[in-house]
Amino acid sequence: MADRLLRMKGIGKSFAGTRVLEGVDFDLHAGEVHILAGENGAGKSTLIKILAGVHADYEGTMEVGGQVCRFRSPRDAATHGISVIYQELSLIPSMRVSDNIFLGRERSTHAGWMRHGSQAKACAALMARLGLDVNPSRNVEDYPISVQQTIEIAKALAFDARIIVMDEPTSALTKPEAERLFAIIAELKANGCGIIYISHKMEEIYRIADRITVLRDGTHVGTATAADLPRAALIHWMVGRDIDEQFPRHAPHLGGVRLQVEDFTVPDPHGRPYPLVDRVSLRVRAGEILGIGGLEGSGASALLNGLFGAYGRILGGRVALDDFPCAVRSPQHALRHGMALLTNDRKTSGLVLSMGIAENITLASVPKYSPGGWFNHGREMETARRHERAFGIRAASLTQTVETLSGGNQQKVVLAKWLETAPRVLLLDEPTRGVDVGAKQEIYALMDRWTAEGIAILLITSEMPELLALSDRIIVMHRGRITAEMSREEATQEKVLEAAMGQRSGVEGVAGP
Amino acid sequence: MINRKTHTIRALLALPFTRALMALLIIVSLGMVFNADGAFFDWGTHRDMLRQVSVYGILACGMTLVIITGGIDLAVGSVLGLMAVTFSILSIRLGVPPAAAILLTLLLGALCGAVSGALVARFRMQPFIVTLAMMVFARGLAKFLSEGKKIPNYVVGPDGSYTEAVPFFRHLDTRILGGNLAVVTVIFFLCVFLSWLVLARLRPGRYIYAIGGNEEAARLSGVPVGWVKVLAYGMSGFFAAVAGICQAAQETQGDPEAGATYELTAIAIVVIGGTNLMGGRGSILLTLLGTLTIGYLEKILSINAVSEAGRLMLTGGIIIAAVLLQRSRK
Amino acid sequence: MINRKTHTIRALLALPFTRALMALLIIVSLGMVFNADGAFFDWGTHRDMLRQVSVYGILACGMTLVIITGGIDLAVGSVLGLMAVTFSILSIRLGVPPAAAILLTLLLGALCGAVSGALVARFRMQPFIVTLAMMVFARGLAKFLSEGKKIPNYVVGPDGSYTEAVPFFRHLDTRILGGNLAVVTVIFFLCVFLSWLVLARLRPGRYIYAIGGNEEAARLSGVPVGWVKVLAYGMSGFFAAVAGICQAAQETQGDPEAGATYELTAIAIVVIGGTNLMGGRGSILLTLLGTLTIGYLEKILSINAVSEAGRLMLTGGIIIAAVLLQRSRK
Amino acid sequence: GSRGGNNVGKKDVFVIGMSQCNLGEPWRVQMDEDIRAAAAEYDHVKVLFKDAQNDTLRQRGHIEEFIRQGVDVLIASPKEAAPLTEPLARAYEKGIPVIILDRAVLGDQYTVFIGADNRLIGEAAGKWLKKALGGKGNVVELKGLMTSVPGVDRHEGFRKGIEGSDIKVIFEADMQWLEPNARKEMESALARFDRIDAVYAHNDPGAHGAYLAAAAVDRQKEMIFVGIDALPNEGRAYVKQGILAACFEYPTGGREAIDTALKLLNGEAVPKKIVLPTRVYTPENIDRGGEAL
Ligand SMILES: Nc1ncnc2c1ncn2[C@@H]1O[C@H](COP(=O)(O)OP(=O)(O)OP(=O)(O)O)[C@@H](O)[C@H]1O
Ligand SMILES: Nc1ncnc2c1ncn2[C@@H]1O[C@H](COP(=O)(O)OP(=O)(O)OP(=O)(O)O)[C@@H](O)[C@H]1O
Ligand SMILES: [Mg+2]
Ligand SMILES: [Mg+2]
Repeated sequence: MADRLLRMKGIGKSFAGTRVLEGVDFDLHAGEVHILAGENGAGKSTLIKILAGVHADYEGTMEVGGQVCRFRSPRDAATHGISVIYQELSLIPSMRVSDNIFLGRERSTHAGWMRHGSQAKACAALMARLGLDVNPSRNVEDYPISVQQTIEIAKALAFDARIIVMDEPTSALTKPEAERLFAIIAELKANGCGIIYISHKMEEIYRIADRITVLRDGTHVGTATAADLPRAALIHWMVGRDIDEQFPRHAPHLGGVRLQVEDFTVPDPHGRPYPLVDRVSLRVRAGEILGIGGLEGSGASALLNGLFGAYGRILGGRVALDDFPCAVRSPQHALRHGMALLTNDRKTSGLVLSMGIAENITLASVPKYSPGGWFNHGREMETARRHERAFGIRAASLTQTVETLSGGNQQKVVLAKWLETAPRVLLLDEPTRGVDVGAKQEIYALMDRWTAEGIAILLITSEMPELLALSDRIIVMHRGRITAEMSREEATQEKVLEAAMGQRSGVEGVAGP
Repeated sequence: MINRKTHTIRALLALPFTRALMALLIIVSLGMVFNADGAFFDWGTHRDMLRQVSVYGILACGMTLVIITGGIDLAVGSVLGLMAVTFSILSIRLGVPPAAAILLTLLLGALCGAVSGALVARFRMQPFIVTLAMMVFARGLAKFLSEGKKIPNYVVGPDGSYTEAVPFFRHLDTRILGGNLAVVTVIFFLCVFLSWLVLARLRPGRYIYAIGGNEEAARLSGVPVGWVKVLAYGMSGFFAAVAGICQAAQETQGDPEAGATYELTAIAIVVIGGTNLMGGRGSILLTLLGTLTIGYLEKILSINAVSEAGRLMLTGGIIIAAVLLQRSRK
Repeated sequence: MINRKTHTIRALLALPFTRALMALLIIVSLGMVFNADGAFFDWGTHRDMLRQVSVYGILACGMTLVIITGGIDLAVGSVLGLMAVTFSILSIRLGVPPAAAILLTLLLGALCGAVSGALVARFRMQPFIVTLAMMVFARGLAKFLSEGKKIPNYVVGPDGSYTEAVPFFRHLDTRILGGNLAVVTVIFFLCVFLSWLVLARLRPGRYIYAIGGNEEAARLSGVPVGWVKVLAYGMSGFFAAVAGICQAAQETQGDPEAGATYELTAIAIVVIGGTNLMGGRGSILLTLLGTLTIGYLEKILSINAVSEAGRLMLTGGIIIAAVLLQRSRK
Repeated sequence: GSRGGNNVGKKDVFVIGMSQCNLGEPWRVQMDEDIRAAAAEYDHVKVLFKDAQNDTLRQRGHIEEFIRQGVDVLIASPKEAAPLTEPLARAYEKGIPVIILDRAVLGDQYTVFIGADNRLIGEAAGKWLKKALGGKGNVVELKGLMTSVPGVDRHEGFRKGIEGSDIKVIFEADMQWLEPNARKEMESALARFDRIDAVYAHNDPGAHGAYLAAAAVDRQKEMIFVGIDALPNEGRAYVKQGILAACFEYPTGGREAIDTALKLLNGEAVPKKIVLPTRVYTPENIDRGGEAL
């Protein structure tokens, strides 16, 4: 075919003796979105890193634009018109947005003299085209993760690439932001670009897919057009068995009020006069899942972090656990009161990547395994084995460092860690971020089981179906305040979105800032 | 089958421990080649090497703890000097009984370290600069207390005769097992054992690794980050005090200049062992191997009477070679 | 309105530059109080302070580049010594014309740095240990080349009289602007300017910040990480060579021991300025302020003839105080 | 304060500036001590001490400060000859009496030089050892820093002293003036050689370190130990304890410096160069206060 942009044939790759890819074929046409799907650890990211020149030692051949290529560096790949949005953010937090956008492709004179002004202008234009409210001369770290993710997307689009790879670009995006991305993708398609898209979100896949290729355990399972591959078949290809894909939420056995929060406030850490969380009040009952909806900057994450004492002593409001007032001072203190927080970024705040699986699982309950200070390694291993079985963690051994695990398995390790603390209140911030269908299903089942055991759960998720199906009750936040509260039955996607944009309904309003 | 075997050997070779051992073995075989007319094959040479390297090794134990938390302690050399002076003043000048003087000195050493740790933890200051300041300060204090002079272990009698003031100094600088092992070496091994207990068998060890691996994750998992840092630096100060007492005993005096630049040797030992300066990884066994490597390196250069210039150039080259062997995959 | 104003002032106070300036101002006001019978108000004092701190400042320029990449260069002091010796041998012993000797020395200095950089980049070795090895090696080489002796800038005539060998040494160690500014201070300012160009105005500067901020991300963005590291360490070696030539000129000799422990002062300058040792943040202006802070600190202690013990203790205390002011939010 | 003024005689307080190159060595601490003690005997003398921390340029800065401050007399124990010649000459030209202690500077732009001769002392040690060993034997030489002038002089003087005898230097190493290093190097020498007759160390702590090494393997009786400096609480104490067979005094000149400074202030004439006499201390003569060489 004349408009074949890319053809990869018989790609194989090993890391220090472990085979990660074996004989994978993949191709991409102009003007199509080609989905790359598969379980966590199937080798999707590895395949595109080969394409991007990150891994230069691989087997097999690669043709770009009909021409055989072998990239030695990301720069090499970029000059061949390949642009990548990596799964792990590849921005420099301490640098300006414009510097990030142009990193590696600076606008400068031949002598290397930087043209900062020109970069800032071009960056502002790009941001405007993508409808982003971002100041090119601010540092990337000044923006929340979701905005950073859109900056990363902007970075990939800043140059006229023919092949654009997106490795889970929406994992940190909220619904409207994702919609904006899909619009961009449509535009790119129309311009004749080819897009390789990796995602674990089924809705998304079927929304944009032209063709789908599935990898399992590093091998090529098959390629088909989206129309020829119904959802159930895709899942079967991915996990090798059928999965009953639904949200297993049993009728909740609601107990008494477990967590009561009144007028909870988290001030802005930089001293600006707009609090991140502004006088929020809520209650969660034992066995209940309270979903929190909201867009980027809604303050939902700050609410959970604040409740858990991650910002130190509570500065505004009252918190009661099982009717006992509880002035949390630190995560340590919160843990002692039976709270647990799964943060939304497992790599930076969830796991100690250099430690083993067992060590991570027991990290939040170390005192339990070291009575009198002496560590009981046997008991630790026993516990780890128990969780390995319960969560279906796939690993060579329990002493393996977690940095070598795939995303889904890492997430299960974090969940196991928090469950091991036997919490009364579980604060979950994006528990299924970057997790494959199979693992997601397992996590849903686990959440259901935990509520049956009487744990109260506060759940933040940007995946709307997840929020609607799992929550017994939903509150929606906007700029630090609750703008809506609805029961499971009342909730619809539209209602949640409306409230997330700031329209109030059914809640006592307080005058805006 | 064959494949599997090479694979196992490969995995073994990738272990930090194996690599550190290889570096040591290479140095030892250098010693066998350049044996200085057979002096290298004499047990006395090895015994002396062990004695000489013990003080560095003791410092390296504390340094290992601190480095695994992701920090660094540049003050150990100065604290060693300060504690050598303190111990000498206490026992020689003030006549405090040795046991009490030791206890007090160890406490004060731990306090010096804990102050660094507290500054690092409480104010989130960078360990490098905090301990650099402590290094300068402790040296100043040592000179202040000793008035810049050594505090020798003797008393001058009324008839002008010199007699040993505190026999304990001599007792510490002697040998056991039929003269085959210096007491300070035994103390070094005890320090290694103590560090091993803390790191591998006790609760704080787990916290030390967790903080070095990911401080934020550790904090959110309820690890008392501040206290653990105070503990790690405090232990580093404690070991520096142990080293200071050993140094004073071996020199038969408290020298306010003692220990200058020892911190660099201690760090080199830890790194040559294979413990990563980024924190979160490493072990005290690696440090033990690193201590022996540095000890043999110095000894071999010394028995061959290599010139100062040659010694420095060879040391630089060999450190690079040893670390090249060690370079981690990440 | 009032709120907005306090907010702006707060934001200003949170700027690293403002904090570094405050630290400097505090030191200067200390100087005004302890003015040593008015000596502090004499321009000569400030001129001499600037001259004395110039060599440290020049080293700190290179150190800033390396630290922003997330590394550290412990070798600068030794490379200074090696280059002081090299320059002296070239110009005094071998009679190479000053311009050519300078060029060669700068090249060799850059080469020393580049070797460290290459080891760090190519083998992913830890900068601390690579440059520690380079520090030991360069010192050894300096002693080897000079045979352990100073290379003085004079020739002894047949009548036993001393005559200057290379007048260039004297020219470099003189003053301009009516005797109000030392030439070495001008060279220091030029080095600051050069570093500023690289960091703030030229393409490699972006790469230096990017690598320090997130090396992996920089690599994925197509930054030639290896080359940039070689460049940063190479420039550090280059500046060490500049400092070595200045040092030789001021000492009127090439001393193989020159520059010992200067690396610690250079690092302290960079950190007191507010550049973070974690990399990715900082600027050369901060280093300029840090240089002045350290310069004034030393000068004030010196004109007040503070005793050695007191000087060390005060230095330690003041470093802590200055960095406390600086402590970044993250 | 007593700044400026040319008419020194009329002042009630004399300020003497003392620039010490380094206080890391006990000998130099002793020098400051001697100066302090001597100055304490005069009510109207005040000494400002500065320590250059072994840094030539810092010492130059001190001299500049003293000049600016207008001290009445400047005493300097320079780290280096060449680099400090110029700054000291400037003080001298400004009319400040300049007393150079211990290490010389180039030329003659100073008032007085006070110091002992390391080469002579080294030679004396060599000759003494030649006699003590009966003209032959195996000697270990533990050198001070060989980049420093005293180290080189004590080495070369010693070699001259033992010239023409059958004394062999079988092992030499640089111990950088430091006792722990001396002990290490001595241990290596002991491991290599079964018969060592004497140890010559460039300073007393070095000799003491060597003694400790030998004592640790019970070989201290096999050999004799000789050191240099003879500080009261080091070398002389070691001799007294029977550790050293001999130590050679390297006088600090601190007292002489103050005496000379007062003479200068009183307008008395002083010689341009004062070479300090040295003494040897042995167990036999130590109680008599040593013996002049
Ligand atoms: N640099 C590396 N070193 C060693 N192993 C690696 C490396 N990168 C990836 N792997 C391993 O290769 C396998 C495939 O990983 P990859 O990241 O390609 O999976 P993925 O399909 O992208 O998974 P996910 O959906 O979780 O992102 C995993 O088992 C992973 O542990
Ligand atoms: N006191 C504080 N100290 C440090 N950081 C803070 C503090 N308060 C808030 N933050 C940061 O601000 C963020 C607030 O995020 P917010 O609640 O607005 O996120 P969100 O709307 O849920 O978006 P996302 O899902 O992208 O995290 C937190 O993630 C936290 O990193
Ligand atoms: Mg992936
Ligand atoms: Mg969130």
